[in-house]
Amino acid sequence: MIGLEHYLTLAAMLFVLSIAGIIVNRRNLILLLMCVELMLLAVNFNFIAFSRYLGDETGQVFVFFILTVAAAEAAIGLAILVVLFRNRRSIAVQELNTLKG
Amino acid sequence: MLHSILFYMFAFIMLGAAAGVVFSRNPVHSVMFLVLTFFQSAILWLMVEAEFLAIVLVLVYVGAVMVLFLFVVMMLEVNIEAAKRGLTRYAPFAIGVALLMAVELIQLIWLRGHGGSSAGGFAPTPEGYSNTKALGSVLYTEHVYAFEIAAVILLLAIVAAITLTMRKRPGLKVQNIAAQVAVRAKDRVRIVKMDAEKKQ
Amino acid sequence: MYNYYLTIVLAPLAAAIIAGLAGKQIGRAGSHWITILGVGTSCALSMLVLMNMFWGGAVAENISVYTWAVTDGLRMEVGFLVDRLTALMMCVVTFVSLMVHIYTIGYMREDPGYQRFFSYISLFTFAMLMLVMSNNFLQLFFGWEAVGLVSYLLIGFWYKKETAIFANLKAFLVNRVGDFGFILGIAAVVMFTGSLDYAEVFSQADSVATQNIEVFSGTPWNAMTLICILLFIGAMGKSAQAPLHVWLPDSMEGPTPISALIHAATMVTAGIFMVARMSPLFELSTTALAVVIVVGSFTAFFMGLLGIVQNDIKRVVAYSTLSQLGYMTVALGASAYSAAIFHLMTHAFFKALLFLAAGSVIIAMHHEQDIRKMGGIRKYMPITYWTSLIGSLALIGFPGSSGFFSKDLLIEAVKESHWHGQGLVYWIAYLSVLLGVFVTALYSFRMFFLVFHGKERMDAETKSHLHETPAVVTVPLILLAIPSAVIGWYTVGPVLFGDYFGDAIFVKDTQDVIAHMTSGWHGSLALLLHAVMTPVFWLAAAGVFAAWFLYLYRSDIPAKIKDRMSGVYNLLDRKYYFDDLWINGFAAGGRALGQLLWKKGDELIIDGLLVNGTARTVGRIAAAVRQLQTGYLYTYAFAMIIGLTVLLGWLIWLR
Amino acid sequence: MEFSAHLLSILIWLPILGGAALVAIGDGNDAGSSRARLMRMAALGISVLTFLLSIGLYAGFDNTATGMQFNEQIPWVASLNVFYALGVDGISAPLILLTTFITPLVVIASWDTIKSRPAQYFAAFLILEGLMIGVFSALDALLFYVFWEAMLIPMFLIIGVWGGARRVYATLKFFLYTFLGSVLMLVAFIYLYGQTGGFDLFGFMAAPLSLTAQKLIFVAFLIAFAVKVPMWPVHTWLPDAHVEAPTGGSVILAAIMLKMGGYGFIRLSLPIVPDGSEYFAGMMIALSLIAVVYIGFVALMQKDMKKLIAYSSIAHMGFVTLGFFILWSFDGGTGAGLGITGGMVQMISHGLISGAMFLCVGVLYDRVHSREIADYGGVANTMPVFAAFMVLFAMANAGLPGTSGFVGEFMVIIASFKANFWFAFLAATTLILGAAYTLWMIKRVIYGEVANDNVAALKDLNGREFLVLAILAVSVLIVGLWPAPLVDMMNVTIEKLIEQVGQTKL
Amino acid sequence: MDILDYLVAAPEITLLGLICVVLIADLFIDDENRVRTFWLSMLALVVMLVVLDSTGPVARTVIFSGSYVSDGLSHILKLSAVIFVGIAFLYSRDYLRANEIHRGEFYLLGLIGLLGMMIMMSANSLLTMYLGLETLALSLYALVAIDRNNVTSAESAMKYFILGAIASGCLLYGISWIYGVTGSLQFHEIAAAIGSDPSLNDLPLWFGLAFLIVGIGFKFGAVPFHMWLPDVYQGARTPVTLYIASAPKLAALALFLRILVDGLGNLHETWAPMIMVIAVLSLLVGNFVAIAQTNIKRMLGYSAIAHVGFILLALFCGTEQGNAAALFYTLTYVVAAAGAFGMVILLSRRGYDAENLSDFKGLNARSPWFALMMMFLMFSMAGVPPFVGFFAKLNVISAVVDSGYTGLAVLMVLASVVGAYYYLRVIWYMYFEEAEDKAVLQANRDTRLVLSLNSVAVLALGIVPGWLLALCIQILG
Repeated sequence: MIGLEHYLTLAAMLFVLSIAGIIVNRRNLILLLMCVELMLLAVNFNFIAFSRYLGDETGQVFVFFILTVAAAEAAIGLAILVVLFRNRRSIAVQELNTLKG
Repeated sequence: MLHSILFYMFAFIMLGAAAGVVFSRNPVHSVMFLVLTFFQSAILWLMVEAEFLAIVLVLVYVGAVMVLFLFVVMMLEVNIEAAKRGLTRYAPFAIGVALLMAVELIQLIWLRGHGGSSAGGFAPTPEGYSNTKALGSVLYTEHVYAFEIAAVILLLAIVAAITLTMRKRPGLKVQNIAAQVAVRAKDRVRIVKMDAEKKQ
Repeated sequence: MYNYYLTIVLAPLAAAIIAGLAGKQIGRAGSHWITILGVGTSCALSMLVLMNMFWGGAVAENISVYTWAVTDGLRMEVGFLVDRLTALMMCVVTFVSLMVHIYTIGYMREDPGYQRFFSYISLFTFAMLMLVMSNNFLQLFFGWEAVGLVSYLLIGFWYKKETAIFANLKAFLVNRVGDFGFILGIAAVVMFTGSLDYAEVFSQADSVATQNIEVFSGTPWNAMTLICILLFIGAMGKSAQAPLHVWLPDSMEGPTPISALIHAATMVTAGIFMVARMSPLFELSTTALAVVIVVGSFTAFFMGLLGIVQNDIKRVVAYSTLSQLGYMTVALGASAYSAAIFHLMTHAFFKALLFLAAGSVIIAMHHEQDIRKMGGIRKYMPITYWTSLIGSLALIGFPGSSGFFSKDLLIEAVKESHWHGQGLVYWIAYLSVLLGVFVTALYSFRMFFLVFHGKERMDAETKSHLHETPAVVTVPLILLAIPSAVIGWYTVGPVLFGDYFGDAIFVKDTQDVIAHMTSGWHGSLALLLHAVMTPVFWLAAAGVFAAWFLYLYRSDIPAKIKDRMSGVYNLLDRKYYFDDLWINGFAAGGRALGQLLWKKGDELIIDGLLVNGTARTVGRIAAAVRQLQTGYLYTYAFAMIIGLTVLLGWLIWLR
Repeated sequence: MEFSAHLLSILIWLPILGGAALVAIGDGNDAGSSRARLMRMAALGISVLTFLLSIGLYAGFDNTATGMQFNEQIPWVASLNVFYALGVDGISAPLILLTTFITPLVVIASWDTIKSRPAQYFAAFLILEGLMIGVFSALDALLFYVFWEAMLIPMFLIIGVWGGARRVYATLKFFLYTFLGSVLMLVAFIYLYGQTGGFDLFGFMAAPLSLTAQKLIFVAFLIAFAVKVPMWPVHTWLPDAHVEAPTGGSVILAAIMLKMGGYGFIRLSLPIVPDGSEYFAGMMIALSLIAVVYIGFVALMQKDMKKLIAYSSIAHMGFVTLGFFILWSFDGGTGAGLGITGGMVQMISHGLISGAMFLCVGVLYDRVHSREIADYGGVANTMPVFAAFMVLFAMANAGLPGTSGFVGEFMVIIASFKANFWFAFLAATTLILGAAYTLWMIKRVIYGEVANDNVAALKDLNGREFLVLAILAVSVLIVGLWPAPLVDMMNVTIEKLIEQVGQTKL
Repeated sequence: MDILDYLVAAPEITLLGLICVVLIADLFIDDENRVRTFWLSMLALVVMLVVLDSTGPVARTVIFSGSYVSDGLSHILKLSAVIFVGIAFLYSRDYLRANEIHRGEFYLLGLIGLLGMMIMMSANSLLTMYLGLETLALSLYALVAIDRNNVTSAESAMKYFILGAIASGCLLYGISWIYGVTGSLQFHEIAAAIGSDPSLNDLPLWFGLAFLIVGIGFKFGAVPFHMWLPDVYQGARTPVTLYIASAPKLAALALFLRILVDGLGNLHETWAPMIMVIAVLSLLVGNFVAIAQTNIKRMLGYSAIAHVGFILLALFCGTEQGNAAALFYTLTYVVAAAGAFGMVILLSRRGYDAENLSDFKGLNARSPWFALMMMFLMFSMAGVPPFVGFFAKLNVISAVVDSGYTGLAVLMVLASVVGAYYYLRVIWYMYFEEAEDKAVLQANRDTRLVLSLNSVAVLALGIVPGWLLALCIQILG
């Protein structure tokens, strides 16, 4: 039967995939934002699975808020991206290194 | 059994789509893969009777957030060719670390056990259970504080987004009504006295 | 008597302070009057004290003036021990000092540092009196160093002269080498007796002599031997015994009056005085006495030899001083302390005389000191000539002169000192003092003849100005010539054989040479008559004859000898390479070591590697770690993920 | 309110608050202005007043009392059990007097040689004075530490702002070196705090400690104090700091700040960790002797006068530590007390002499702007009065009897001979080495023909310089000729200390 | 639930209302009079102080079904946060005006950020903590990017945003595990669950813990989750840096204390080693890398990392003493940091940011008073007595030693010696170097006064640290 472990595993793989996406990507900042969304999705999976497993709605309520926050986060992230693009005319991750050392 | 097959099917599609998000070279493709991922997730959530969240995910995320993403991708006119230059130098190492983390997590989930076991699948929900109703009953009572904070966050997002992106374009022509109303005749017309030209 | 003693000590000090600090205000005359007054007072009172001792039967006094400090059960005091030994020394010191003060008026007449000079010599008198009158080791050391200080200042009196300031530094440092031993000796005394006071220390001497100390583990040394040898090292420095003698000839760079006062009559004899003062200790260690006698013999003979090749009038006298100090030291080693002190006294007079006479010549020669450029001065400077002759005769021990009594008896004492078991030490000592007589006569009269007789080798300019020096110079010469000539005659009996010193000097019965000789003592006249029977007389005569032959009669021979025996000559001319040993050996070695430790030890290893190296390492680490902050987002994220993975891995596998 | 009950507080806070006032008022960055002059006068007034008040300390000091005197104690940080506890005994009182004595001299000596920001300069010295008095009178470890560290700040600025060409390097080295040393002491204090529940020094002294703990605490203390003393091989900050510091800074540094190290050993290391100290005594003696001999040789070759004096300071401070740590080499009788007394006297005396020496160099530096020995020669020709002072202080530096320099060395050598022949043997080499490096310098600087036009143009001491040097000269001679008052102040305390150190804490 | 219970949450409610007032009022204020928004915001903060003063500190009260807690800790942290936000606004005003980025949104976002902090400080469940954290974080992202024409600001905002999102993702993932294992989000329920069933104290919970630590470490800026910090400090405009460097540290402390102490205190022996490792790394990396910096904001960023190392080491002890030490340290550090960045702001002029260390050269000649103040701040940060930074370090080291980690204490003090170097360098530039620019610093009287008070506070607190220390101990005891 499909149970908690399966969902947790799925979430874990999604989580790792999103992390891998962030750390190997050097092309595109938008992709990073998307990976963040993926990461939150993975978390949501965990919450839903646990909520279902525990028979407790709190986890799902949490997911609800995560979705809200993620939306706000996406808005602000994209706004920053726009600001950045306007200034630099580029959204390549590898060019984002004037601050270092 | 069917449940399992469906789970694995949707799970694999979802992971494939997620991988597509990560490794796709075209950002527009990535967004599309992300949409697909969200759809698959919604289905998987439905399978654990989290209907409300599944719907919200599709409506809010796919409907709003993803469109926003697509909008930005398009707006920024990103040079797709230039963006194709591949992965970071230490990508293999990074993937190795990611795999190590995956191994750690999976080992945790499967080998070392957790707080409880659900090897037999999730316990069935009670009769007449409505996910939406259950959530609704706690959202405005137990979690009213969080709910208010969420509202603040959305307000913040509005403020922040406007602060960061709204600007007066130099070429944009706007009326300044206050100035128009306040204008006085002498600002507009200057009466100049000139001596008449002498006849020649 | 307490007030007398205080006055004796403080009068010169007060004079020195006034002349030193208020020299400008009181003027040149003021400063010499005040210092002469001070020293004169001291001298007069010292005589009084001596007479009290000698005729008045005054007993030794041990008085504490003030407590310097007390800590941890060790009393450190300033006080006076005035016994017969002290009284004698006080008189010698103040008398010679007074003469030198007077003489200085003439000698330094044109010097811009006139007041300063008087201040210094008065200060010296104070310091020397503190030394001899001390009743404890602390004050002894104070005086010891203070005379060294003044000596330093006076040798470098003409501080513009490169040789002078070299000489004074050298003198101070070589003396410090001696003091190094001396202070260890004092420390050893404190260690074994817990006291610095002479009386206390002497009373414990017997028990100290039975103790041992392991300086090198496993080799117990007799405590008394160690104490005495260490103290004697101090004496070697101050009394210029080989190999710490090298400073004395150089010290002649100072003005002549101080050569007479400090470097002939008084300060250099401090070592002799000290050993005599410590006789209760030295007597208990025959080993130490053997060391003393060997060092003395070496100095007495070999330093005398050097006098033969010197051409500087003052240096000749200086080497003679070295040699005579060696004699005294030999006497000390032979337990003939009273003979040593007796010789010290006579030597003070005649050597001061010789120096002052030399100074007189130098004044007349306009500060020319090379005896090869003199000659035939006799007719120009009769007083100087005659006084010099007296001094020279006293020096060589011409029968009847003060030097005769002291030296003859000294040699006799050495000869009689059987307690060394007739061993090698005995023969070394006896032969060197005996042969030294010949050498002494040779160099003394070589100088005498070259200066006063023979061809007039000075240039015409000098010659035209050549005349006898003024009264302030000649009067002290005469006043010193008198005791040089006659004092031996009167004092030898009581001082040596009449138990003058009494308890002041302690000699173990088994070693008491003088007592042994007393049986053969039949008065001065008898000794005088006996003189021609002794080898001493004939050796001296031979020396004078040789001097006459070589330097007046056949003055071409010395050059030939010099050519023929250039090896020996070089050895003598380079003073047995002692100076090279000190300057190129120890001093240069010390500097090289200092340079090595500084550049390699401090700057390279400690500062370079350890201190700045650490700083550099920190900087390098900083720069390296800084590189990790690449500026790339994925690096940053990766760092976080690695951190997370490590935490997880630690939890799952290691915990 | 009884005057003597708060004397120590007054001595600490009068200069600190005075200094703060000076900073606050400022001089308008014009050394010639009347405001700057007023600030100078104020600084002098405060420092002299402090000195006069400190005479009350001497007058009211009871030589026979075994405990602390002039005690003050009020809670400071209650939750850490920290007290503002002050008091003096025979060890600290002389050092406080030294501090109050030297500071006005430094103020006078710097009177018009400081051209930039005199108000800040004098304020730094006043604050430093208060802090140093605080170190010597603190009876609470944390209070001690606060004063100890805070002291670095004014000194850091003094060297850094008014120093020579390489001042930044020197002052950073000074600060970091000493900071490194003292933080470990702080750890030791905190450890002891954990053991005793308070920062009371007497509590520390009474607390039983295992040998391992004692050893570790000793090492922590050692690093703090050894840097300050400084002992070989952590001495290299000193020459740099001295060379670059302005004259006043060098004087304070040499005269008082180095004493902190010695004071630390005797106030903290010995009584708090007697067994640890005993364990390391051999090493300490060895380091002290290395300081005497090794540094003596190094000093010989210095080309810079200040550096030479700095190295000689290290060598002289070697006597202090030697005197302290031969404590265990005796089986009764004279020795231990002599060594410690000698070390203490040496500290006071070195304060006077090295201060005077640095002032002498300062006098020359003010005129020629060089510290190189090679730039001088024949100074005696043009500055006879100065030359006399310089020779006097040089002789004192070489340990001539009759000057204060002799007293401590003599006591320590005598004590160390009893401990071991070779200790005394090596220590006594200072007689030769000390004379060699000091007098060689004198020969090259003071004596000889006038070396160059600079020297020919020198003017002899002015009244201000004369006054300072004369006061120091007199004090050097007084201590040298009659150290009894000083020694008597210490005797009882030192006896008690030895008794205390003799009891094991295991 | 009685409506009066909401009064316990009066500070947050009031602030939200005031934010709305400012938000709307700002719409009607034109650019020339933007300073009115400033005064309005300051007024709002004053009102907050009054409200805070009148509502607390009360006995520990939990409302909103266990989501909200009000206790001494939340009270003092909120009070301090309000004050520091006010200071940040005050220091920023003239700079923002001079650089033409004086916009009402700065204050608005600042106030919303403050609200986020207050939510965190009063959070009693992981949910409210997360939401508060996001409120704060999102405000900060926007603040960092607020100068839309500045490339580095945008870059740093982007970095901050992405990394922050990862961190909150990790935090959430950790929360999900904690929730999954204990079945609760409220701290005391979590603690009770673990306490009643020791079998829960196992790997799944630890994993959750590890993920939480990533989130917490990020918020603090602890190594290796620190890399955003220097870039953001440098990239953001100085007033924003000042804002980020001050009050949010208090929120981070609340985050730690609420989650790891209140909630997962039973897991101390599991989280302590992890905290120790990241703390020690922070200490070393912060101090070492700061040495190599030439930009003062970046240097202060690394110094912040080093200070975080100290704070975390205090928390690592897990004792009341340690927590009190951490609170004391954070409060006093924030005082010094606010002052230091205030000084950087003061040195800047129109169109010119005094960001480089060399801009401090000769400050003593230009403005001796401010040089003195900056010196106080630097010595305080270096931990030199008699400044308060010393007592902060002392408390921490004392807590560490009391916990038996004397070796660690030695490491800490040695690291602070390394750290002392770069603080000294600032003083060196101010005092020992010639000024390149002789102009005397200009500042409004209020800024001047507050900056002076701020700097003198590090000395005053160093001389009388007792009351604050006692307060910290009382709160956490």
